[in-house]
This record gives sequence, structure tokens and C-alpha cells, in this order.
Amino acid sequence: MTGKNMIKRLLALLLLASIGAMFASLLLAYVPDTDLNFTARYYAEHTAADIGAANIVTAIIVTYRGLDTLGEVTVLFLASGIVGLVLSFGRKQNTTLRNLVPVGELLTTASQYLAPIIMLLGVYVFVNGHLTPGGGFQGGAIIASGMLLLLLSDPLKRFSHTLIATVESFSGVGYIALGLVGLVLAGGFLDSRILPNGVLGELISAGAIPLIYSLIGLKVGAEFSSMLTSLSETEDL
Amino acid sequence: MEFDWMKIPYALLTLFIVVNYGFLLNALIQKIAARVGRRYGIPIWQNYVDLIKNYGLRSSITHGAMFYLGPVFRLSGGVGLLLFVPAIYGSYMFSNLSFAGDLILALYFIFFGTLGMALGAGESGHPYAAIGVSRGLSQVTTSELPLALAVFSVALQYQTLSVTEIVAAQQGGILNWTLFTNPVAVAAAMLSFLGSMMRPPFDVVLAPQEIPIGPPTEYHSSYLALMQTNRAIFPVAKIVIYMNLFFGGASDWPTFFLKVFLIYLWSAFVGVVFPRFRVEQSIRWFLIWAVPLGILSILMV
Amino acid sequence: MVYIAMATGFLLILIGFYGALTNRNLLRMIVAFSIADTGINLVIISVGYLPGRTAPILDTTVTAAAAAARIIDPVPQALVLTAIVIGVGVTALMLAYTLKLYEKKRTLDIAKFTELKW
Amino acid sequence: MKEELQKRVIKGPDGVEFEVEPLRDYYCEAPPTVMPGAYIQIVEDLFNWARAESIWILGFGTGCGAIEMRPLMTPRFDAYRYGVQWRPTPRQANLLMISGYLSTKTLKRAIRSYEQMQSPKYVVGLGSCTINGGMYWDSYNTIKRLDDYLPVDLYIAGCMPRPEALLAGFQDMKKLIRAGKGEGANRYAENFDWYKANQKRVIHDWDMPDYSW
Amino acid sequence: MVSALYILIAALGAAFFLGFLKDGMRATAYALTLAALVFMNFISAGWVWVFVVDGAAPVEILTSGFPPPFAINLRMGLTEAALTLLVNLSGLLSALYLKDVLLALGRRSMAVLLIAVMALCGIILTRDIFNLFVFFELAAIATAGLILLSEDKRALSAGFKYMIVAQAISVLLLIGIIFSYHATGTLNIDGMAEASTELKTGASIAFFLMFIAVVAELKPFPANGWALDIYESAHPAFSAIFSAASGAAFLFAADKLLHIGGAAWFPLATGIGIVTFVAANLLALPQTNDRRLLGYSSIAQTGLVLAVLGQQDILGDRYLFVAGGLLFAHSIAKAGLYWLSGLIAGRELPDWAALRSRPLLIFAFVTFIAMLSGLPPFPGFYAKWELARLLAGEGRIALLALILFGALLEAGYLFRWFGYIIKREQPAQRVACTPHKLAPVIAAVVAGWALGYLWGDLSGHANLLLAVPLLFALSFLLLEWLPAWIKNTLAIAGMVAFFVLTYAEYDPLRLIFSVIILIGGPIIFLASYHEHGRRIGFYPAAMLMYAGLTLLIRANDSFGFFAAWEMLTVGSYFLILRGKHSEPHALSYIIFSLGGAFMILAGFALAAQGAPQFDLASLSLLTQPLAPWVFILLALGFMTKTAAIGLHIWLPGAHGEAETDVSPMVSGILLKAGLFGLIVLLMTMGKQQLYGIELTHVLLWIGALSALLGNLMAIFEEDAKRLLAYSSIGQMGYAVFGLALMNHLGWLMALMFVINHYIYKSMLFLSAGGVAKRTGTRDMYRMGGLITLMPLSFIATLIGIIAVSGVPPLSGFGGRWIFYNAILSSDVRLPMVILFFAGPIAFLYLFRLIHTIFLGQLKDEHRKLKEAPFWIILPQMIFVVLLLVFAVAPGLALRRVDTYLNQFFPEGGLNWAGTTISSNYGYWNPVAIMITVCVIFGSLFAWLLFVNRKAQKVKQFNIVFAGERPYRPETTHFAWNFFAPYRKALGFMVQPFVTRFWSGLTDLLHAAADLSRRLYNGNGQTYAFHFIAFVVVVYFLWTGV
Repeated sequence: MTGKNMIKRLLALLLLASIGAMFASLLLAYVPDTDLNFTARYYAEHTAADIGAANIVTAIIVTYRGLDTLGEVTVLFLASGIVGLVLSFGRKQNTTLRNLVPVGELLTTASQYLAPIIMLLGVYVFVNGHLTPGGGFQGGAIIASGMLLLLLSDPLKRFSHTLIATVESFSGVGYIALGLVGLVLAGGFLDSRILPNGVLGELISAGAIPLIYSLIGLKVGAEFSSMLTSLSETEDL
Repeated sequence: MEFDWMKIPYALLTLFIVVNYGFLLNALIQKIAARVGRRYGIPIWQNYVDLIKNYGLRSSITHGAMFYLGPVFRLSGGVGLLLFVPAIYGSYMFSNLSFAGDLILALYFIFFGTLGMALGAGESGHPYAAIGVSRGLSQVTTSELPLALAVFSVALQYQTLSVTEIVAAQQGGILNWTLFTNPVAVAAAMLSFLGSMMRPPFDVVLAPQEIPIGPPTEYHSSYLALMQTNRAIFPVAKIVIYMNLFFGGASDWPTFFLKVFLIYLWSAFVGVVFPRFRVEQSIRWFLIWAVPLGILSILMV
Repeated sequence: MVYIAMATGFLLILIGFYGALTNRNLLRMIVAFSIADTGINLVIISVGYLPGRTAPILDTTVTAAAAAARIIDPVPQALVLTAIVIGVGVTALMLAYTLKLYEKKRTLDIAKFTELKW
Repeated sequence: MKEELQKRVIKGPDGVEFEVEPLRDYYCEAPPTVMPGAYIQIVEDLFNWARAESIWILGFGTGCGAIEMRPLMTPRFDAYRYGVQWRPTPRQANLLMISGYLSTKTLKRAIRSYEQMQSPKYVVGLGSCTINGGMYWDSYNTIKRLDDYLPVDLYIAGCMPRPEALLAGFQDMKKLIRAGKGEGANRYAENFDWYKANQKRVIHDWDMPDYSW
Repeated sequence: MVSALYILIAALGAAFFLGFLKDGMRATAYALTLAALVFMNFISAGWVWVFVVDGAAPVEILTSGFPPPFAINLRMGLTEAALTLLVNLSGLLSALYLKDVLLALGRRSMAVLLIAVMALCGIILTRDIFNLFVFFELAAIATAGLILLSEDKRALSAGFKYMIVAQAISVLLLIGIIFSYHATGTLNIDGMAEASTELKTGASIAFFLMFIAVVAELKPFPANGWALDIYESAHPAFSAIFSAASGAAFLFAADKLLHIGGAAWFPLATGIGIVTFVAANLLALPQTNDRRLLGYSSIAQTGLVLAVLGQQDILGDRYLFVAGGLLFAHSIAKAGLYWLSGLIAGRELPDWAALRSRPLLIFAFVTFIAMLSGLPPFPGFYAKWELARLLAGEGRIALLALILFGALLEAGYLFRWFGYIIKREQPAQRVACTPHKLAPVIAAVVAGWALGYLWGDLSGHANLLLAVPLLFALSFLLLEWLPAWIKNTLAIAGMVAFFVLTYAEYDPLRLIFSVIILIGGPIIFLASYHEHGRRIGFYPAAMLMYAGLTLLIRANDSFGFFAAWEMLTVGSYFLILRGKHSEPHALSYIIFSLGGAFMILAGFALAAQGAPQFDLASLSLLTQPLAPWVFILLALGFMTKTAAIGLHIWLPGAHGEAETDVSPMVSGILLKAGLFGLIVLLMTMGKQQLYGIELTHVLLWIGALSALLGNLMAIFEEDAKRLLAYSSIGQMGYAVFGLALMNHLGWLMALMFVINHYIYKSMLFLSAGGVAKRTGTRDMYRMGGLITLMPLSFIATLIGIIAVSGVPPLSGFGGRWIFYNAILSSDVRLPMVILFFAGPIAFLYLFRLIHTIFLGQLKDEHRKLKEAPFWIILPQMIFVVLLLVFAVAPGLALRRVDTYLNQFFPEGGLNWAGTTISSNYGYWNPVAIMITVCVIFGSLFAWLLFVNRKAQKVKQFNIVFAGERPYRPETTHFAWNFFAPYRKALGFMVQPFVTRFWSGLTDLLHAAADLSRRLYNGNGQTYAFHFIAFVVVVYFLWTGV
């Protein structure tokens, strides 16, 4: 370790000690609430009636704070778009493929069986988002992990960009369209109460939440897949 | 405007007297200086003869329009200076054209001739003339400064800029002269006087061999005659100002002659005693010795 | 309990920062930031935690009427999801950038990418 | 001829080229003319008197006689009392004192100085060298007879003449002038070609217009 | 009106929809993108219209049908509408500008652009703190993506550096948000603001983290290295968005946070903002890369607005006016400049000289830097004025001083840049002008002027863009295609007509100035007839200066006065810059002038004490302890224009290098602006004392020293026009001295100098200019003997120098006479000594001027010269006549002024009986003097001509040369170092101490800046260090305070 490096580390430690001191004072001054604050209390008391979602967090994510979620989805959309852009940045048309070490039989076979199941699980998770601890993001991530598994088993596999993009756009535009319907028919943009609330705890309940969450799930899955495929295509290098 | 036309012949009379007095005075001073050097000196009428001779020269050359105008400016400056200041105190006849302006007019009119002469010399295209002008102007900036301060001091003292009133204030005994009421100012002015008379130690402007007499080096014949005439008038005119400001003025011609002579003698006296200064030396000399006196004089008033 | 989680979160953040500040390798920096992200998520979650309460999901044990007294604050839970997603997006982006930077200079040392300065 | 005096092509600030001929453009080429005296004789007499009583000498020491002129300014001889003064510039001088032998090189300068004086002007030769070359009669680079080159009004003989002789010479010069005989300038103008020819015979590098105004 | 939500919806919808389009349908995608942006603009513009015209109240927009704080809400108010319009508009124009790039990169890039714009709008609209964070992240990620639009490969590393810092920022922001939520129980911004918690105390770490994270996005010094790299390497169109739109959005976010935190946090914002403003401007000084320079400037401007955000407690209802003015001026100008930079091939500042082939683009550039520098009539000017007024009103002087200092630095490098454009060699590559790249630039220009009009309307003062003189000046911009002589005629006609229409409105004092400006100006304009072609740029600049001057003397309140002052400064700067070698001089002129202007601004602001309207006359009502400081500030400001010693170094170059007809304008007329200011100042405030020192007494010394040193420097000058310029310093010194005497005659003398100096200095400058034009040089020693070739110029110079030197019978003497009478009635003694000394020194340089140019030896190359052009001679001859008339009848102008001055100084007026003028001390009769001198002179001249009737005319080498003869005129003309003996004696007094001081100061600034910017070593990790260190240091400073 050179002296310069040493100084750098010391400086970093010093700075982080200061930041740590700030954190520490936050920590020490922190007093856990004994009762829900008025916002949380409102959610706890009104979600069932207003939204009809069993999972209050889902209600918050999809409806109350739907704009945030739209933003999140957009973040992913943006990230995948930019990853695509970055990777095409200054890219030469390079088609020569490298010979990779073949993946093992075990992985290939297992992934062939597992991938559909994983995807199915993903769909389950986002469809049941309003009932169980799960939802579009989690489901989408699970779907993408299936894709990842496929990519691992065959790094040279190519997914249809058009398909991914279409799913991406379809789910995105659909999400916004649903939001607009909310604006027109219900209380406001992204209002899920365009459909009847149904019975609390049933699959078809909580208004448009399952629909929205499905779109989100598709969208997230598509974005992650898009990123993964974009990244995997750089294996050509 | 009412104008007393008799003033014109009166003024011409003053001019006549002063020209003659000036010629004789110049010769006298030259003779005195010669005597100091144990020479006999020029005849007292020599300046007249020189003047006639210069008019009598048959040929002349010209370098251009300003070459003509130089001596004209010069002599106009002298004559004007003389005429803008009352020569004899209390005399209507010899009050000249002093109604046209006060002390400031006279002081600034001094430069009229200087400027014109410098221009004429420049037109001759002679580098020595230009060098002479450069030296002369350089020196005059500091040599006039004590005078300006002294004049300001005197004007403050008498609260007027009118020459006549300043003289009037000095009447009634020798002790009323500015010389005694404001000696510091007079000292400053008299040091300044040395610088303006083109006599040693402040005559490097005219260094006769190095830059053959400087600005007028190309002048000759009638041009020179005009300038000679001015040399008779100008010192007297200038001394008249000193006399009026510092030495009680003159209420008749004999007093006038005497005082002018004595003041003139002061510069001759210094001139024969001291060697020549270089320009920067004289600048420093004035700044170190004369200007502080001047400043003192305006602070003390 | 809350304090431990929160302290751990803060510690993770600090560790992440330390890693980001001292490791010149781009990938390590990204990892370091991921650690910091995890830390922040932990902190967020711990803020919403109320001792002795349960998750904000209504079911037979937690009825809608009793929810206010039984569940923890659902808001941080919702927020943390967003934070996670954003973290993922940024991480992906950074990775893509890293790839490209590596392609350009064949190095992962951040100190080598200083052609823009002053 | 000096390079500076040769014709040259010059480009003006506006880019137009033109020719400069120094001898023509920088010097007046007019020949000297005979200058008559005043129309009225009495005026001319007055002027002659004044000219005689106010002799201004060009302070140009040309030969070894120059040393004899200095004492004239001293208390012992004091020529000023006779109206004699020294002027540093030919423009203001009336009398050119050739004080001794003249080398051809000095002659050129002496001629120029003479020509730049205003008429009437006088030339006095000092010492025998100016009369016939004196002891340098066979020298390769001094002139022998000053009169061939400049219109001499008066010679003061001797080798060298003492200051007293100079004073006496001045008195004679005064008489000449007063008698209206100091017309050397007009003689020079009348015989200008002759003088110039003589001058050019010894001065080979005459590089100015014939008459130096 | 369409809900603001549709801004977000449209952008997102379009972005998502783009995925449906095949890669080949890029044109369609582009069209869709543009359509979305147009729609977004339509919404924003509609809302702006609604708020401005209908005066509607802000609208709350709920999402998901629940009220806040339970759901996210947005708000659309006037501010939001204007800001989103700014964001959308810059997005749209940049999209237009980016056409090629977007089409090349495909739909993804368009989507990113759309989302970027959407995110920025979201930041502006949202009222939820966490939602704000989401939009923040969106904006940050989009930024990282849009950086890639650049062709510059280095953009990649810039993007990465940004993401490193953005990560750290978001960590802190999230901690802050979650703890703030914990503290307030809500995420709604208004809710947080209402919750009275410790967030408002200034000690809350949670709020601090949140705030510092938002501030970090504003690129505070020194945690802003990443931003600079982005600015340098990103595509200019993106930089335009990044600077204009992102800056605006993040600033609004900071404003929201301050809304939460309340007044306790204002000082923090101000502190960070002002440090950033000054530091960024300082660091920009040594920059040579255009985009990086603009980056520094952006950072600085953002810092300034941040500082203003922190001042909202005192800005009150003018808060939006000020912050908006600064922000919009900055945004539009910066966007415009970035767009412009995309048209330039080279990246060095001098490469911008390529703009010279396109006058329109130069105009655009001028518009932009004028907006950035806060010059009238742009919004920044009004904002700066209000800000200064309110800051000074509250006694926040240090802040005001820092702001002005930073602004001066900024103006320095911007105008230096402009100098490069106008003066440096044009690079080989031409400006790449395609319509879609030109359109945004032009749109920015139009927007700038429109906002100028708007802000003028809102300012509560007279709208500058409605002032007739200014409009007249600006109209010349539209007439640039006309030949110069037509424009010249128009200019003359306009000025004279304006005078004829308005002359009855002036009091005698102002009448003198108005005659000099509105009649004197046209006389000098006569000289402009000799210029051929179209002379592009000359008339707008000149007329701007005259407009400023005219408005200056017509101004009644401090605002009008200051606005006019800035106008004339800028106009004259452009004029001066036109000179062939005037680049550095014009720069030092504008810097000194703006420095002076800022002093004036500060002075007025201090004087007004927060009052919105401040009549100049009210200056007289000021009392201790304020009054002397106001006096000092104003006097210093005015004295930069009169080039008082110490502040004079700009003048010689500026006046000397200017064009032939410009020199007399800037010298003969422009300098009078400073005197007018001093007159107004002294007329109202009179004598002031500070620590027992009489300030007018100090002015006396300054005036006297200026007179002496100006004159001294003039005599050693080889350059004819510079000599005259130094002489102006001296002459102005006299005038200042006269004013500072504070008595009747002193003022009269100053006014006499005003008139005289106008006449003779204009004449001399024209004469010297005409000669320089013919000889092709201004070095006097290379001239000589021109009298026969240029007799009229000679006569003008001769008359001029006689007048300047004060020799009777010309009018200069009148000035000297009044001077003596004035000092006699004053009880101050010592400064007179210096002035006495200065007087004769004037002779030296004057003689030198006429001698070395017109007398002496004519040079070879000048033998065929002609007299100066007719149109240059004509005004000189007019001046000669004027001078003679004024010499004989000074009463024409002075008598009324004399009477007028009686109301200020009842004592000591002059007595005008017949032709004699008398005072308590003396008298003079100009007519008698003139007649006497003429008679004496004439008769002697006639006599000399008679006796010399047969004189032989000789040529220049026919001189006595010790028996030799001259060879070359050059070696025979004694001219160079003419006053060598004087230099030996007093040369030490003209050692360039002042120049050394100022250049030392600028060198120091540059060196400091150059050293400090090494801070930005390009390493992303270091930038992360900077950020953390910034947070820590600010925290400790903040809590320590």
C-alpha cells in the first residue's frame, strides 16, 4: 500500500466517521413510534374499504402512491433503454462469435425444465400481489430470473428484441391507459377503483389492482429481460 | 461696448517706452555681466544696431507658414503680455489694456509666445530646434510652478486677481509690499524668475554650441529681428508682473525703470555666479527648493 | 431490534461508501454501492417497524377493523420497494457503463478515466 | 553618392508606389540671385553702417587659426566692444572667418556654411594659407587660393596673425562694409558657375544641389 | 385547461409507445416524440396563459382519487407552469436540434429524452417528497443516458462519474426522506411544512441530509466536478437541457425543500449558493474549452439562484420576480449558448470567431451574454436590481458584494470571449448552419427579448423596451442591410429630432449635456460618412450608447439612471471593440465599467433602503451613517467612467485603439456620463464626511492626481491617439476637481470643461484619426512634416492645442480663469499644488502632438499623402468655428448655467456685464482679448510678410546641419522619446504602478483559479470524495455556526 493510498484511506475513514457520526446521532435520536402515524393509520383503516386489497402495501404501491410506481416502472424502462443505448454506443458491427466453453448438461437440462416453472411462479406472484406479500415487481423479477437461467444455459441464445420491446410497450402503454381510465372514470389518474372492489381476500378483487400489477409484472419482466439480453449480447466481444 | 480709443495711442506709447528701455536694459545687463568677466562689453546701443542690421539683411528663407508665424506669435505674446498689465499704477494713460483681463490672463498669455515660438521652430524641421523646445518645455513645467503658487498665495492674500488692486493694496510704504507681507511667496517667485530668464544656471535650452541656440537656430534676418524686439519687451513685461505683485508696483516711470532693473539684475547676478544645470537637474532643483517654498506660502496665507 | 437493524443498515451504508471511496476498480465500486443500497433499504424498513406488530396484510387474523392496532407502518414498505427497483436500475446502468468503459480502455481502474478534468 | 541620396521607390501607406529623388525632393534647387541693396541710398547707408557695427561671426574654426579667435572673446581683447559677436548658426552670421588652411574636406563644409548665411555676407581669410596655400602650397588635400572658391572680402596675412591683427582686420572690414564694398554675396551669385566649377574641381563627391540654401 | 398530469402522461405514453415502432420507423418515432413534446408545451403554455391572463389560482391535481397526504398530489401554479414551459420548451427545441442524433440512435434515445423532460416536469409538479425522489432518480438516470447522445467518447466516463455521485446523493436523500417521514408522519411536502417539528429548527440531520442531497444536484462548489465533465463532453443540445431545464427543476425542488424546512434553513441555501456562484465564476476564468466554460457559468448561475432562494424571507412578493428573472435569463441564455456551441467546429474559445461570418449569430451571442451578465433590457437586469435593492435594504451588504463580485468575474470571461469572437482569426471551418439547429438559437433569442419585455412590464419601473431612444437604437438592428450613409443620416436625423422635440424639458445643466449628446453626437457622426459599405454592428452599438446617454440625463429615479448607465456602457463597449487591436482594451473597459456600474447599483440600493422607487433627488435626504457610504460607492462608480487615477487603465487603450470616428464619441461624449453622474451625486448629496474625512476633499485629491498623472503619462506616449486618451484622464481630473470644490465657480469650471473637452478632444481625435488613417500608423515619430499635406488637420490640431492648454484667446483660457477664481473661493489649498503642476505639463504633450505629426521632417512614404477625407475634416472645421465662437462668447452656454447654479451655490456667481465677465476676485473680457490679440498678431504678421516678401522657400533638408546635410528624414526628425530629460527627472512618477496592481490582481485571480481547478482531477472517485467531504464540511460549518 503506497503512502498516497494510505492517506486516501485515512481521509475516507475520517469522512465516513463524520458521516457515521451523523448517522449515529440519527440513530440515537430515533424513537420508534408506538402507534401508527396518521398516514399509516389512514391506510390501515381505509384500505379494505377503499381499495379492497388485502395487502395494504400493494394498495399503497399500486393505488395510493401509483405515480411512484409508474415512476419505478419508468426507471426500469429507462434503465433498460439506456443499457441498450450504452451498449450500442460506439459499437462496431461485430458478428464474429467467440467459442465459449460449453455449459454442463446438468444446467441445460435443469433450466429447460425449471424455466417454465419459474415463469409460472412469477405470474402467480404478480397476479396475487394484492393478497400476498408479492406483486408486479417481485413477479417480474422472478420471470427475469427464468430468462437469466436460460441465458446461462445457452449464452449465445438470442431472444427476440421485438417481442421484448412489444411486451414492454404493451404493458407500459396499457398501464398508462388504465391510469387514464382511472382519471376519466374514477377519482384520478391511476385510480384502481375503475373495477368493483369485490370481496376482500379473493383473487378477483381490489378493483384494477391485479390488472395493473400484471401489467407491471410483465413490464418489469420485460425490462429485466431486455437488460439481460442486452448485456449478454456483449459476450460477443 | 464703450471703448476709449485714446487707449490705443497710450498703449503704443507704453510699448515704445518699454521697447527702448528693454533694448538698453538688455545691453546694460550684458555689460554688467561682461564686467564681471572683466570685459568691457558691448556698446549700450549695440542691440539697436543688431536690430537694424537684421532688418537690413537682404536675403531670407522660409520653411513654411508656421515658420512665419513663430516670431509673430512670439512678439505678439510679448506685446500682449505688456499691454494686458497696467504698467504704471494709478495712471490711466499707462494702464494699457488691462481692462481685458486680470492677472490670470497675463500669466496664461506668457505661454502664447512660447507655444508659437516652439511651433515655428518645429516647422523649420531642425532637430536641434526640437531638442531645444523639449528642454525648454520640460524646464518650464517646474520653473513656473513656484510662481503659480506664489501668485495664488498673493491672490489669496489680497483676495483679488486684479493687478491694479494688488498694487493698490501694497501702497503706503515699503513695508506694505508683498516682499515684506508675504516673503515666502516672494522667495518662491524669485526662484521661479531665475528659471524663466534663460540665464545660467537654467540656460541649457539655448546651449549655443551643442544645439546651436536651440529653438531659434534657423531664424535669421527679419524673423530674428522680431524675436530680438521681443527679447527687449518680454523680460520687462514679465518683470512688470513681478514688480506689481511683489514689489509694490510703480507709480511713475523712474520707479518703474529702477525696479525693473533691480529685478532683472537679480537674475543676472545669479547667472554670472553659477554654472549650467542639465534639464533634469534644474527640474529637481525647482521641485526641491522652490516648490516647497511656494507650498509653504499658500499654506501660510 | 429496531436499533440493531438500523445500525446495521447504517453500517452497511458506511461500508459501502468506504468501498466506493477506496476501491479504484469500477466493479468493486458498483458492488460497494449495492451494499450501501442494501443498507439504506434496511434503514427504511426499520423506520417503519413498530415493536410487536405484524405485516400489513389483512387476513383473518388481522381484520380490517383491527388493522390500525395490529400492523406496522406500511408506508416504508412501499417505499423500500421503489428504492430497491431504482437501485437495481442504476446498478444495471452502471454495469453497462463499466462494460463500455472497459471496452474502451481495457482497464477497470477509475483513475484511468480522467481525460475530462479541470 | 550616399545610398540615402539616390533615387528610391517607396510604397506609400495606401499601397501606391512612387519614386523619391532626395536631391530634388528634399533640397531647394534654386540658384542664388544677386540681391540689390535698398532702393533709397540713405537707407542702404544706414544698413551698411549697421552691418559694419554688428558683425556676427560664424563660430566655425577651420584651421589652426581658429585658436587665435578665442582670445578675442576674452577680457584681454574683447572684440564685443566693436560690435563683433559669435553666432553658432550660419543663418544668423554675417561673416565667415576661414581661419587658416582649408582641407578639401573642410572646404565642402565651409562652402555649405557660407551658402547658408544670409546676404550680405562676408568672408575673411586668415593667415597666408588662405592666400596662396602657405606652407601647404604643395599639399595634396588643401586648397591654395581661397578666393577661387569663396568670394573673399579681406585677407589678414600672417602665420598666424595675432589677435591684434584680427582686430585690425575687423576694423578694415567695417570700413569696407560701410563703403558698400562688402558685396561678396552678389559676386558669388554673379559668378556662381565659375565658383561652383572651381569647387567641384577639388571636391569630387559633391552630392547636393549646387547651392545649399 | 388540460390537466398538468397530461404532461407526464403524454411523455410516458409516447415513450412507451415508441417500443411498438419498428427500428426502421425512426422518422415516425421522431415525429411522435416531437408531437408529444409539442403537446406538453401546449399544456404548459396554456397554463401559463391561464395564470397570467386570467389570474387563476393554483390548481391541485390529485392522483388515484385520494386527497393528499394519502395519495400523491401535484400542483400547477404560475411558477410551475412557467418552469414546465421552460423545461418542455428546451426539451422540444433540443429535440429539434438533436434531429440527426436521435434519428441515428433510434427510438430508445427518443424515449430517454421524453422521459428526461417528463421527469423534470415531474420534479416541478409533484408535492410529494418521495415522489420527488422518484422523479429525481428518473432525471438522474435519464441524464446518464442522454450524455451518450454526444459524439464525444469521453462522455462515457462523464456519465459514469455522474452515476457514482448520484448514487451517493440518493443514499443520503433516502435517509433524509425516511427520517423526515418518521418525524412528520407524512410524505406530503405541504404536510411536512405544516407539521411543526424539529425539521424547522435547522438542527435536524434528517432535513439536512435531504436538503444537501437536493443541493448536491445543483452542482455546488466543490462537489461539482462531475457536472463540469458532463457539460464538457455531452452533446450541446443535452447540455442545454441539463443547464436550463434540469437546473430550473432542481432549483424548484430546493425551493420545495426550503418550504419544508422554513426560514431556519435559508442561510444554508444562501451560503452554499453564493460560495458556488463566486467560486465557479472564479474557476471559469482560466477556462479555454467553451462548453466547460459554459458549464462553470451554469453552475455559477444556479448557485446564484440558490442564494436567492435563501433570501426569500426578505424578497417577499418580489421573490418570484427576482428568482425567476435570474433563472430564466440564465436558462435561456445558457441553452442558447449551448445550442450555438453545436454550430462551432472547434472547442477552444477563439474558435468561436467562426461566428463572425454570421451577424445574426453574433447578435444571438450578444443577446445571451447580455442576459447572463444581467444587462438591460433583459430579465436578469431587473432581477439584479430588485435583488440588490432588497438585500441592501436589509443590510445584507456582504452578500450583495459577493454577488456583484461574482457577476463581475462572469462578465469578465464572457466579454473576453466575445472579444475573441470579434477579434480573433476566423478558423477554417465555417459555422454549420442547418435550419433545425438554427431555429432553437433564434427561439432563445426571441424568448430572451420577450422575457425582457415581460420583466420590464412587471418591474414596476418604466419598461426599458418602451423607451424611445432605446427603441430607436434597436431599430438599427433591423436596418443593418442598409448602406452606412443612409443609416448615418437616419441616426443624425433621429438624434436631432429628439433634441428638437425635447429640449424644452431640460434644466440648463441638463441642457448642456443634452446638447453635447444630441447635437454634438451628430456632428461627430458627420465623420462617419466617410465609411463605406454597410458597417455592420456600428450603428446599433453607437445608437445604444447614445440612447443610454440620453436616457441618463432624462432619468429621474435611480432605476432609470442605472439602466441608462448600463446601456451606454454596453453600447460603448461594442463601439470600442470595433477598433483593430482593441480586444484587450475593450475588455478592460467593460470590466472596469461594469465594476463601476455595480458600485453604482450597490450605492443606489443602499440609498433606497428597500424602497421600490427612489428618486435621484432623494439622495439629498440620506443621513449618517449611510450617506457617506452611498456617496463613496456612487462616486467610485462614476469615476470609473471619468477614468480617475487608479481606475484609469482601461482608457488609453480603449480610446486609442477605437476607430477614427469612435474615439471622439467615447472621449468627447461618453466620458461626460461620468461627470454627469458626479454632478447629480454632488448636487444632491453635497459634502459628506466619513471618519472625519471630508469626502469631497478626497475627490479633490483624486481629481488633482488624475490631472497630474494623466498629463504626465501623456507626455511619454508615442501613440497619438493614446496621448489624447491620457490627456482625457487629465482633463477629466480637472473637471472632477472643479466639481469637488463644491462652490459655484468650481462647478462652472467643470461645466466649462465639459463643453470645452467635448469640442477640442473630439476635434483632436478626429484630426489624429484622419492623419492616422492616411499615414497608416498612430506612432507620432513615424509621421512628421505633414503640415503642408494636411493643412486643415493641422489647423484643427493647432486650434485644439491652444484651446486645451488654456492659452488666451481661445476658450480653454476661460476654463482656467474660472478655475483660479474657484480655488480662491475654496479653503482647500494643497491639492491645488498638484493641479498647478499639471497645467504646464499639458503643454509638453500638446506641443509634442503637433510637432511630431505636423512639423519637423516629412517622411519618404508620406510624400504623396492627401488631406484627410472630407467627412473627417468637416466636423473638425465645425469644431474650430464652435471653439472660436465659444471663445468669444462663453456666455452663450454658461450664463444660464451660472444662474441655474445659484440655487445650489447662491454665493460666488459670475457677473455678466456687457462683454466683461467678472467674479469676486477678477474679471476678463473675452471679446477684448480676442480683438487685442488679433490686432497685434495681424499687424505683426503683416509686417513680417512685408519685410520678408522676397523670402526663398526652401525644402526640408535645407537646414543648418553643422556644415553637413541630413540624409534621411527619419534620422533628422527629433520625435521619439521626445521628452527624454523629463523622463530622467520625473519618469519614476509614471511607473505603471496602477497597471501592475490591476494586472497583478487579475493574475492572482487567474492563478488562484487555475490552482483551485486542479481540484477537479477527473477521477470519479475523487468527485465522490468531494461530495462526501462537501456534506461533512457543510454540516460542520452549519452546525458550528
